[in-house]
Amino acid sequence: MNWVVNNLDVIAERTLAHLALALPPIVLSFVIALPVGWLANRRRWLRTPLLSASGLLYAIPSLPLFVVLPIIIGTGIRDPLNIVVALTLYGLALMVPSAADALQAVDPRVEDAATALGYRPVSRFFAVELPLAGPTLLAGLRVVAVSTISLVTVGAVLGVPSLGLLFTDGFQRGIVAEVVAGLVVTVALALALDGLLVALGRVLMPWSRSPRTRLTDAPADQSAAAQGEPDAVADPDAASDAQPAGRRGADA
Amino acid sequence: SNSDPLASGTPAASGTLVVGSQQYYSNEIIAELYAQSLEKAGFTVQRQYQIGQREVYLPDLAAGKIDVIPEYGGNLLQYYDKNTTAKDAAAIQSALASALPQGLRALEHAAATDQDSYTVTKQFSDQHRLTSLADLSKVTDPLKIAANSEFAKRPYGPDGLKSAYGATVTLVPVEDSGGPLTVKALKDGTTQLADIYTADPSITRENLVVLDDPKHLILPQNVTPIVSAKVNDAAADAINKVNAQLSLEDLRALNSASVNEQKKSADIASAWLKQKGLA
Amino acid sequence: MRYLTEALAWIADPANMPGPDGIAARTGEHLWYSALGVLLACLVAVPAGWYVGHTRRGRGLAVGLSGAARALPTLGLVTLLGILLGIGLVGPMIAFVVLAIPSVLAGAYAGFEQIDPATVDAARATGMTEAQILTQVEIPLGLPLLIGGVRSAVLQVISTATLAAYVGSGGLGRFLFLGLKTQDYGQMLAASLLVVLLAIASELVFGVLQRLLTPAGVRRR
Amino acid sequence: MIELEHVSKRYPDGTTAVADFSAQLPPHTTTVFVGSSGCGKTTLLRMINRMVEPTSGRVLIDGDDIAAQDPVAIRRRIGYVMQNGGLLPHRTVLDNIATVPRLIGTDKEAAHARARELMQLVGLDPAHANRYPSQLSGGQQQRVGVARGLAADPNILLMDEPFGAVDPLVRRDLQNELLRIQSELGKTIVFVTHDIEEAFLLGDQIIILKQGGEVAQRGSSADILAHPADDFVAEFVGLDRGERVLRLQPGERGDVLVDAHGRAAGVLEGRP
Amino acid sequence: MIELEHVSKRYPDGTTAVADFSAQLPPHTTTVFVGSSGCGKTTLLRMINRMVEPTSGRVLIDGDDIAAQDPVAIRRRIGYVMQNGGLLPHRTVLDNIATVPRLIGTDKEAAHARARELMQLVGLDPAHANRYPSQLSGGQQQRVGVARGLAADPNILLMDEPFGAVDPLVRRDLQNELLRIQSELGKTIVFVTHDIEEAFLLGDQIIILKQGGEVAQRGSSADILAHPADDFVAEFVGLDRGERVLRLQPGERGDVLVDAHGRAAGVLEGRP
Ligand SMILES: Nc1ncnc2c1ncn2[C@@H]1O[C@H](COP(=O)(O)OP(=O)(O)OP(=O)(O)O)[C@@H](O)[C@H]1O
Ligand SMILES: Nc1ncnc2c1ncn2[C@@H]1O[C@H](COP(=O)(O)OP(=O)(O)OP(=O)(O)O)[C@@H](O)[C@H]1O
Ligand SMILES: [Mg+2]
Ligand SMILES: [Mg+2]
Repeated sequence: MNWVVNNLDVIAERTLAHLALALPPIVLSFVIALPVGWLANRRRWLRTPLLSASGLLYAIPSLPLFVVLPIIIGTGIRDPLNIVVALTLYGLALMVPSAADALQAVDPRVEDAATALGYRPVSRFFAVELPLAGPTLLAGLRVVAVSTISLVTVGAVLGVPSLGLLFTDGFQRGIVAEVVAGLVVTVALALALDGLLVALGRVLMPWSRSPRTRLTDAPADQSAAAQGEPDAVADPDAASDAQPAGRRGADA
Repeated sequence: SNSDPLASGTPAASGTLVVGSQQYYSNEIIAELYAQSLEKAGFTVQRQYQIGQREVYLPDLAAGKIDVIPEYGGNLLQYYDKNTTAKDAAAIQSALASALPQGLRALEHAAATDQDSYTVTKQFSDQHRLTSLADLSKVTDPLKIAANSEFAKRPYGPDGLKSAYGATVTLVPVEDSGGPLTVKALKDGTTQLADIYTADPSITRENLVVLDDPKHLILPQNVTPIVSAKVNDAAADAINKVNAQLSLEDLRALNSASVNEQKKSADIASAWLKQKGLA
Repeated sequence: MRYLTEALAWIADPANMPGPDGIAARTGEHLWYSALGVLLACLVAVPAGWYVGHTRRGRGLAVGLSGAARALPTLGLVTLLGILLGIGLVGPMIAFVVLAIPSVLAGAYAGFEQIDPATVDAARATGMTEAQILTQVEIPLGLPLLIGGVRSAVLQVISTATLAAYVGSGGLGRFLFLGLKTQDYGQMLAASLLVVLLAIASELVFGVLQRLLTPAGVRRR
Repeated sequence: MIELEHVSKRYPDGTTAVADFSAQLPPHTTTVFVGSSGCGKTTLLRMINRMVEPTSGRVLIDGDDIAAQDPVAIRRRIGYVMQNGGLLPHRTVLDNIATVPRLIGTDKEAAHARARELMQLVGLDPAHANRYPSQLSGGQQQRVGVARGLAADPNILLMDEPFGAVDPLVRRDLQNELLRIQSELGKTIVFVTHDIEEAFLLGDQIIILKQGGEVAQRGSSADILAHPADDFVAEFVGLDRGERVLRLQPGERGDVLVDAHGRAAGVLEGRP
Repeated sequence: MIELEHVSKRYPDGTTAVADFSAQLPPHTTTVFVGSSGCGKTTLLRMINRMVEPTSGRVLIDGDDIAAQDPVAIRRRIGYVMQNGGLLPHRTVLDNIATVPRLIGTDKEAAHARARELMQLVGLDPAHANRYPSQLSGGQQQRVGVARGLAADPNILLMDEPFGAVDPLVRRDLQNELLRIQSELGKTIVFVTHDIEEAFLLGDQIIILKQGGEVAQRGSSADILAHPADDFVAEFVGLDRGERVLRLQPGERGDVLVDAHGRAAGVLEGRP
């Protein structure tokens, strides 16, 4: 505990560096996944290869990726760009299937109605399909955000500053408080970002908080259980079936 | 971007010296000693600590993105020259001069070393009357050593030990470079030996015994600053002043302040410099 | 690309295959760690997920806990457990279990939640006891999603099981660390390739499994 | 005989679905609860097999208060048919129909034999026995639902908008089928619908409900049409806007009965 | 005037939804396509706004072949109302109604003003203007759908089972509302349903379809009831099983018209 009190400045500095590394991949994977997901739906034959490929990206252990990637893209190992590209790849692994599913799940009757009203394809995409895919896209983005925040720590092994340095340093010096602080702050950061995304979703998509449908009535022995749940946009996991959900932390 | 895949970062503004450190708290303290000493001498210093291992920072050093980094003579030499025959600190110092890539030079090494070792617990040492590697072959129990996995491939690893001292040990790889896991394995008796760096404060704290190496199997790892061409004589002088006073005991004390008292490298460094009259 | 050739050559080298340090043995260990981690996670998460799915109680808690677990960096967890528990398989195994729990848990309760409420309602109205509803309706109908959850847990654990080598256990991580520390990137890449191969294999196995365990009548296509 | 005595139901969220309802449902006849959405029909129906526990009041079957009985046992004794069949998607037609017999311990062979009998009774092609519900049309699924409700030969059959989701032609078929089955078996049927035409067709007794399960009128279809109790009923059955008030209109090609809107409703028997 | 000339539609998967269909839909009247599921009603309807391109044949509006016109422009000129409203769930009621005016460039304020007018026309509480569709009842959603279809003041309104998903009481309301609006506005309405009652109520011209868009009979409700073209039509409108063949039955409380099943269908005007 003492360590924490004496090193608040270090923690703050690491947290900022951590965010600086985490946010670009989160944004990038979202922005890239959208057109890719759209394409996967448009060109049926592309769907399976695209989705399985992104699934397999996920299976690459992160440490070797961090080391080998610079050889391919020509950056330095310690270059933030290297970390950003690697984390974007993992983000894509999660976000591409999520985007494809989200766009596919838009009620075809609504798309149909929009066409019948006289929307042209491009304006229909932006005015109707994209916003309607919003809640599912958000669910995917939340998983990406949480897993990216946690994955940034691996960069510490290569000396890229982040909260992960608290693990490596605390480990070498045997300071449990430092490692625990790293864990707690990382989780808190992830959850805070997640909360922020949820709030953003509420603001941008006010319609998505529609009343829940309920069972006509309650089974005798668990009456109130079915109703009155908090408006959880749903666990992101629950949305996708066989998707790797949320990769975390380091794996060497 | 850069054509050299292992280079990165942008060169610091001229007039500023970039001091780097390995991802190793002890190395960071030494770097901080240099940094404060340089600042005292009037230089502007930019600190880039905790930069991974050699494969990460040496390219940066060569590219001029780092100007000063504390290194360890033996291992550094082996990084550039796997087949080196240099055995003692002086030989290493002179071999380094030619082995280092253009633009880099090694300043005068310190007396302090921080090198691999075959270390045992006091109890084990007493029990088997062990003080030197030469005594190891007398121990009949099977011997295991906790060390990083690359220990297997080092000249002073199990194979080297076998040929120099005739003792057989098997490696239990623990990837924390002699850190708490390795120490714990040793104390728990999971292994009988451990490769713990000689400046590690746990040696004193846990009352461990570092086995002597009469045949110089293990390359000495004297603290050796590696600097770029931007380091002029005045700067080199400031660094040399630190190195001249840095003994093994000093280094252990510095490390102990970090590990046992959980002090920050900057505070540890300034206290030591003051104590040595360098502040 | 030079490293890739080196990696393939390393894998193909018959000398690297046999023995306790060989590819075969390390791959076996790797699989064993992964299987054990996911199995232990299932023992905890499946009943918990089924409980949440059946009673619709504690969903908020389950979502929150798995969110937090998902945010927990494995590197940090392994180092912490290392300091506390020392070397050996126990520390990393706990980390693998924590890693696997969120997916399995979500698979278990989402499997129940996606069942048409009318189906469960009808089962209850025809006179099934709660236990019968669970075993005859919810578990079989929830199975495909559960397997999906286990599938993604396995994928994650396989890629993370390399960490076992960090604290003195075996698995493909041994090649990875040795390659890293000795600048033998060919070997390191080879180890990664083997991990990816294992992941592909598990994907194939689970693809088939998911197909087999999806009750006839609710299969798509 | 089913008796509902001053039953009420307030759901945990505060909705009062049924305020104070009493009725006697005579055996071997069909009673239809009819009313618009949310008036409490389903709530009332489900009180009879204890899928809903009344907040107050009692439900008696053959004079016994069911609150004292094991709900599972009651449900096995009472057939239940719901919209979309509520079939188990992972079981074949045969297994779906055999559900209750299997639950009460009938051996598999006997249960299947019984299921086959019932398939015939409800007019299902025996070739469909091993299909899954998803491989059937909506109408066929409903037949399976009815067969399942009848499988354990219950005295009472509860039907909650069983034909609500099928298209009108098929719906008419199913209604006629039900009339035929009922004339054969003489069960005590409680039927819920919001379609007054369906209620008139199937109900021996019709109970028209307002919100909160309030009874607007009860009686046979003729009673209700001839003497609607109030404006609500008149509107509900379509008398208010003249839809039921027909007059003979001579047409080019013959006389037809038209309503107040001039819309043709039928022809009078005995006329061309 | 809308003319369909020998249109046919074969979908890419080989289904022939419509084989060879011709009809003239006179202006300012309501034409209803009625028939059971899958007979091609929707396909025919959607040919009129080029949501479906006929495989062969032509569709003319006011004498011009629409195949030569920009489909988007056509759709903006023709109102379209579908089941469940087809509302955009992420837009408020007002924005939903204002969709087409906004698409054709009306400024926001004017479009909203127009939308408010229409809310009144279709009987929507102005307080609901800023609600989202999911916050409305099914019946209210349909009203929004109708208002949206009318927003750009089109001459033609296509309605595809617009009232198929609402409960009977509400449905009857909506039907009457539509009759009222039509008497005010006199649009050319093409209406699709599979409910023959609804067809009789709303249609000036009724076209009864068999599978493949084959015309079984066309004419007014009275024509069809008095002289069903064949057994299919007789069955479809319910004449075969005596549901439309009524006789007077003296009851305790007065005479009612009953059908062949003895089910009450109405009372004869002028009698008690
Ligand atoms: N489990 C529940 N919790 C809270 N309110 C409920 C529950 N089930 C039903 N209700 C409410 O109770 C009232 C009556 O519901 P019920 O389902 O009995 O109506 P219904 O007549 O069957 O309607 P419908 O024709 O739509 O099926 C409605 O207002 C409904 O919203
Ligand atoms: N896009 C399509 N591709 C292939 N077949 C189609 C398509 N749309 C409709 N069909 C088929 O064409 C036939 C007519 O369909 P259509 O939707 O016009 O019928 P409908 O009369 O509107 O039916 P419903 O009452 O069910 O709406 C059906 O057999 C249907 O399955
Ligand atoms: Mg109901
Ligand atoms: Mg249709």
